[in-house]
Amino acid sequence: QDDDTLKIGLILTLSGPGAVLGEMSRDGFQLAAEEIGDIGGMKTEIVIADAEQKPDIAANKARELVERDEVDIVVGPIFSNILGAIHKPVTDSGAILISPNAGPSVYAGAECNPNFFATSYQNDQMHEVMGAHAQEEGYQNVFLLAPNYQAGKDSLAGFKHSYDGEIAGEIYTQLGQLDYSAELAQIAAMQPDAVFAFMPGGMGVNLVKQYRQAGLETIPFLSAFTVDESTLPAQQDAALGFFGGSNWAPDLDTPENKAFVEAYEAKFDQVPASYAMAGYDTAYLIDAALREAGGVADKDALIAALESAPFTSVRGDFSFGPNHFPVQDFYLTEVVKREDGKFATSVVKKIFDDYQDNYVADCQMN
Amino acid sequence: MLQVEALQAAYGESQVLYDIGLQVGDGEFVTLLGRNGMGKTTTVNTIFGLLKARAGRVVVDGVDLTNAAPHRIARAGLGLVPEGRQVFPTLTVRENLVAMARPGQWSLDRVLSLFPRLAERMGHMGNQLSGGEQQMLAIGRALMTNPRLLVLDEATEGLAPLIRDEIWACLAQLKAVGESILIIDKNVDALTRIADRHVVIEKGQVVWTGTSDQLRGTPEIKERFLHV
Amino acid sequence: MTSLFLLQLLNGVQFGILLFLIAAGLTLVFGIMDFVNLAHGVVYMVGAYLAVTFTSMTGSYGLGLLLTLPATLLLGLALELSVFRRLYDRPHLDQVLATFGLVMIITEGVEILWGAAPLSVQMPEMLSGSFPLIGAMRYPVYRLVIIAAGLLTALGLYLIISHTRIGMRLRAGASNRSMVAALGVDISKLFTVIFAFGAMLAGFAGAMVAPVLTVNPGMGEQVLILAFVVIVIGGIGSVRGAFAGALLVGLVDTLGRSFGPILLRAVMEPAAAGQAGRVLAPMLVYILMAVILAVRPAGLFGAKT
Amino acid sequence: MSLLDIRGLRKAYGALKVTDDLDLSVEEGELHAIIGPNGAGKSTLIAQLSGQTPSDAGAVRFNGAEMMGKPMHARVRAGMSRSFQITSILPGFTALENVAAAVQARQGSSFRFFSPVAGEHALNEVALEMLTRVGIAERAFFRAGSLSHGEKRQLELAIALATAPKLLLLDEPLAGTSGQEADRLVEVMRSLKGEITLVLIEHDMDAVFSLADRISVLVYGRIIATGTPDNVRSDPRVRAAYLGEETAEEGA
Amino acid sequence: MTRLTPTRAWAATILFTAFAALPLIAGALDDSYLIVIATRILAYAIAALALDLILGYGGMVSFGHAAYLGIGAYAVAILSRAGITDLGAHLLAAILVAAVFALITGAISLRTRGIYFIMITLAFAQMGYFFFVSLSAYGGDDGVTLNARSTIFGQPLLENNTALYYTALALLIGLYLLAVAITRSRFGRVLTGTRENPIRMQAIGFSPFRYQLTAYVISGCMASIAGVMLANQASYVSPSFMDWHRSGELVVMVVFGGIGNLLGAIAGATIALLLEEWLAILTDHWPILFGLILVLVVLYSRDGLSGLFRRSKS
Ligand SMILES: Nc1ncnc2c1ncn2[C@@H]1O[C@H](COP(=O)(O)OP(=O)(O)OP(=O)(O)O)[C@@H](O)[C@H]1O
Ligand SMILES: Nc1ncnc2c1ncn2[C@@H]1O[C@H](COP(=O)(O)OP(=O)(O)OP(=O)(O)O)[C@@H](O)[C@H]1O
Ligand SMILES: [Mg+2]
Ligand SMILES: [Mg+2]
Repeated sequence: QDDDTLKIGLILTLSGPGAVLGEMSRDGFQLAAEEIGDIGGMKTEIVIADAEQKPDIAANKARELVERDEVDIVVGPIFSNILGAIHKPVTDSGAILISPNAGPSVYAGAECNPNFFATSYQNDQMHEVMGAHAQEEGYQNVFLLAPNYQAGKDSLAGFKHSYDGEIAGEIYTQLGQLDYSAELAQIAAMQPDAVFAFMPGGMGVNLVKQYRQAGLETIPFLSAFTVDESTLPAQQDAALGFFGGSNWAPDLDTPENKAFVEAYEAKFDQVPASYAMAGYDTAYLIDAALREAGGVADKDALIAALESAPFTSVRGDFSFGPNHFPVQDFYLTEVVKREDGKFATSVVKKIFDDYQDNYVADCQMN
Repeated sequence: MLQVEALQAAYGESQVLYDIGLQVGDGEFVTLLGRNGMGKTTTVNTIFGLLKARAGRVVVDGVDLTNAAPHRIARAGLGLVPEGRQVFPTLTVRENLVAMARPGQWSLDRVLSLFPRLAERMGHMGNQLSGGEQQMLAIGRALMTNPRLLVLDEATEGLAPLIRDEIWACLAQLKAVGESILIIDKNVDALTRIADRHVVIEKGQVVWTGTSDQLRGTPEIKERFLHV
Repeated sequence: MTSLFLLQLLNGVQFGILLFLIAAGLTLVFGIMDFVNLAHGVVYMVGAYLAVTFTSMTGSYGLGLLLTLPATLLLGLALELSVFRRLYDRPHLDQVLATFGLVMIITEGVEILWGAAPLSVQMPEMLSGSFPLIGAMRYPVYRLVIIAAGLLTALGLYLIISHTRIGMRLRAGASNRSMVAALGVDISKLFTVIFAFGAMLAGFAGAMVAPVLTVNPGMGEQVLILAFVVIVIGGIGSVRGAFAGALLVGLVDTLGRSFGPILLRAVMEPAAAGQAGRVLAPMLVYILMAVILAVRPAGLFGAKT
Repeated sequence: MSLLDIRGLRKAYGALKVTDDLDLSVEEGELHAIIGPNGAGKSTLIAQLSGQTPSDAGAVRFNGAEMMGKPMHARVRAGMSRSFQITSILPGFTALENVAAAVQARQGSSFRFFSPVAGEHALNEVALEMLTRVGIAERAFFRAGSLSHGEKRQLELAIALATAPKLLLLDEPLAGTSGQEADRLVEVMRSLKGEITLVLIEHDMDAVFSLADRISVLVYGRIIATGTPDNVRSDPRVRAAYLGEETAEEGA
Repeated sequence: MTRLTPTRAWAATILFTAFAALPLIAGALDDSYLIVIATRILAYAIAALALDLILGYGGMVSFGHAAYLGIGAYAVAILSRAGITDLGAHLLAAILVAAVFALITGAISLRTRGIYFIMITLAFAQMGYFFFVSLSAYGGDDGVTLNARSTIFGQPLLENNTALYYTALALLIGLYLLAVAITRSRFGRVLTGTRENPIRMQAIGFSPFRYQLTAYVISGCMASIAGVMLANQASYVSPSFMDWHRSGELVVMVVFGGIGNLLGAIAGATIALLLEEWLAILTDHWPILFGLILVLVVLYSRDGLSGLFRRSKS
């Protein structure tokens, strides 16, 4: 393997219902890669693999990337269960794995790994933001809603982590549920101070539309991964005024962000979501770290360079904690209709400053 | 009415019909005789386009319908009472009768008066009938399409003697009003009484044809090819 | 509590009718014509996507819906002429394999044409209102429209299948095509037309749900199994059965979700009840199907064999 | 005591009483024919006796043991076998395999997983013998589904015979067989007389009258007459309900 | 019934020899990843073989066979976590649990036939799926990463990819021979007869239920072995192993290869997975090509790939 070419493997979900997230992440990464040119000053080859949202297939593709294509760095995936499947094969091979989205607690804590980085967040944090917000607003009574799977359970746990008030009700819906009238009826009957929902993808579209149609919009709708730029084109007006928690929004006021959002919108004719942002940031992080470490030959040096996060994130403040998860700011965002008629999330206020996840103490990096 | 010339047919690799030629004139009553497995049903299936002819011709009223779609052949005036009844199991008796009916002298009432038994079973599903009742239904169903040539393949199988006699009487009546009939049946004696002509096949070939009188007069034909 | 129960009952019925609407085309093709059509879901999806496109082209949902119908009819026709007509006489498993292939082709095609992002269609002003039901809960007018569409479809299908000669010929053809042909009916043409009609029903369902549900590349597959469950619970070959099956699934699912945990809490510890409820809820539909089939191996209205 | 003793047997489909409080005894070794109009309930009776159709009420004693409630396969194993009016074979098997399967059912366990069955000569020999007996030995290696209708009827009988029953219930074995084959099957049945007990349902009166020791006439689910062929033939009720004048004379 | 015709014996020999030689080829090409894919193929081939035994010979179309993959996989995960790492123990546990699950669900499912059987087996598999999704102790739907593969006599022999591959191959060949023997045995004849005409089988004195249930249990056990291999291959276990797509894919593999022809099932699994790999290299839109191939194979062959093979010979 030549020392002067850099091989990066992207493994993202590019087909099936979750494909839009993977595509945004890929587009963000590639946008940055084009802007940079030779990443880390090296001839760069990017191999893209579709994780298909099937963990065992993803595990094989990840092995294909590290064993056959011999990539130095793997970027991916979107979904936590896929990360579980590819984490071991990639890190065992000595390659570096950078997650632009999934950030499950195990890898932030007990099973943290020198070769693994997350540029996104630790999964619980987005929910904690909303919990803290609910707490700040003084809501006494919040109704919780999430799909019945691991990420759903984590999300409600995350919310409760920073919210001390009453829980009016806690419902786990089915994965891929179509009709939410039963849940909405319960909410209407209980009249909680607010609703917190974690409903990624199509489920969020269904819920938000039906929430609005049921006339419940007077009850504040707090959420994570439920109203963002990946679902807003489908939710449109129905989501106006709904709240989300995030580490970023397209109108976050940094010069780098402005440039990124403009370039992305120009190129892809859509408003980027945080997936695109994290893909974009990841490319710049890799670039900067490689330049500092002087290539990929010395993995330890590269890891050390990555740890110092020697780049300027579009998010502004950004550094890595000892567990290789970011320390960053989190915001309350709200869905707005921009002047050009497009829908986007917009920063309302900062909730956490330089916030670190709760698992870092469990991490014994060796 | 129907003219079949040098018909050949096969199931996959194995050829069954080698040389079948027969004619049924207007108002004529013809039988197709032969032992088990000699190709009688195959001949009927090939005439109806249910099996592809390898060679030969099937002509109905002067129109060449060899290998035409089965529904076209049926619409040319042929009605089939197939071997093994083949009533529609998921249709009621009434539905079996009316689903494919075409207008003509045979109406539902007339068929039911021929087979009163069916009238008692109108709401039954096809597969909830006794064997004989299914056979009646199959005959009734064919009559309801008001064919000009009725083809009966073992149509009296499993019918009680009394009913069988009624069928013979009915066929004789049909013939009287100018209907053509092609029949395969094992009751050769009864058939010689009402049929005009007989065609005997053996191993896919026509080996003898003649009138009822000729058949009665040549016991060796019966002995050799039919063994009755 | 009682009013909530009644409301949930209504929600269950409404969800059931929605399910029937989605399953209607499959009832025709799979239930009546006895063709295992896994591609039903993707045709439904194409219907939804076409409704989005036509609506944005014409600016009117009504027009979009009207255009979707002939378009999906044509799609059905194309599929029938190119693939399906050669599979009627084949074993069910061959049909499974071929339609599985079509699902892959069409799903990928939709992603190429429309992208992976979820889309949506604005429902017409006229139908977007809602009226108060109890408390702050309002009932959307459009839900009533869906209920009406589902009921009309059910009634229409039932009449066609059970009370017309077309229905009889279809049922006859499903069990013995060549006999139907030998009795003088052009069964191929009939199957072609009805198949296309079934595709149109699927497209209609897709277009109808587009304003309430997300339109994305996974939507077809999501409902496919449910549609089969509904038909099988009801008993294959029976429109009445499919309707009953749909209502039952809708009710059990909705009531189970909302009152199951309450019932469980009556018999066990709250924590355990919560846990059990979470395990059982997603299984409900399947438990329902397994129980029904264990007791009535041919579904609720199916012919016993 | 009779080999088969039926008391008060009933079966109704809705309001339709197909078997209506039926009593019947079949003596060991006799050939007992059951005739009657179409839809009288003959096949249903066989289905009830064989356990295919559950009965509503009644008792069926066979060879001293009560059969009611026993599943089909248990009755076959007890020695009561049947043929079907509407041909029921294993279409994908060869004719020989069809019969060999039946032989296998009564010889040794079928929970054997390892040794190839095709090589079990004992099974095949008996099977071939049965095929020869009914006259389709030359079709032994043809797929049963591809046999002609009449040949399938012959196979049907061979399969039933191969289960080596004490009592054989035959539902229109001659239907669909023509001339020569019918004669042959009649001979087979004649040769079985004395060997096993036979219950024969047939609409072929020539065969019935030449074979039967006793005949029962079943009409609307009830036996209206039982007796010797001559008695039955001359019974005016039977003529009216079933035979018709002509056939009755023909059979004479 | 299966007849081990000379051509079939040859085809089997060629196929298995090719499999046996694969690591050499991979070595020559310096492409160790080949072995990784091939191991996965072998695992699926075992599952497809198991399914064909009941589907092709017993006429029981199980749309829930992925459940047994899942059972096998979780046997590895759960035992490993408990400190039991022996392959034999994993296999034994998988087979026992699969047998119990098959016995219970099979006994209920066999009350139905045809499409109803398809759907009720699906129902049971989905229950299994959702059970594991709710099993937070084992990661719910996130699954569990295996830290090490199963051991043999306490030795981590399977950590070597080639060793794992040959283990899977040996299992496949063994199970294939077993399946061939079963289909040709007395039991196999009754099973096939039951598929052909259950009423007729009862009328000659067989109780179809007992034979079908036995076959169903055997098949479930075989499929659970595939699950054990798959877990080792992926070093990861999650409920997605048993989701209904997986069951559907197994049916597709068997039908694609040609049903009632055990070799066809193996070939079907192999070719389907290879096509997926290969087409994905050609284009991002590979599902279109793959779907097209499936449709064409159905339209032009009555018996899957085996049919095509036979036709090209004659
Ligand atoms: N579907 C089939 N596939 C292969 N061979 C067949 C098929 N059907 C019939 N045959 C063969 O074709 C020959 C003629 O069969 P056919 O049914 O025409 O006989 P038939 O004269 O009607 O006899 P029968 O009086 O028994 O009904 C027989 O040898 C039979 O085995
Ligand atoms: N599953 C069923 N449901 C309703 N009615 C049935 C069912 N099976 C049979 N019957 C009715 O029971 C009656 C007796 O039928 P069965 O088959 O016993 O008559 P059969 O005496 O054998 O007549 P055949 O001589 O015509 O064969 C028939 O009228 C039939 O319509
Ligand atoms: Mg014939
Ligand atoms: Mg009968």
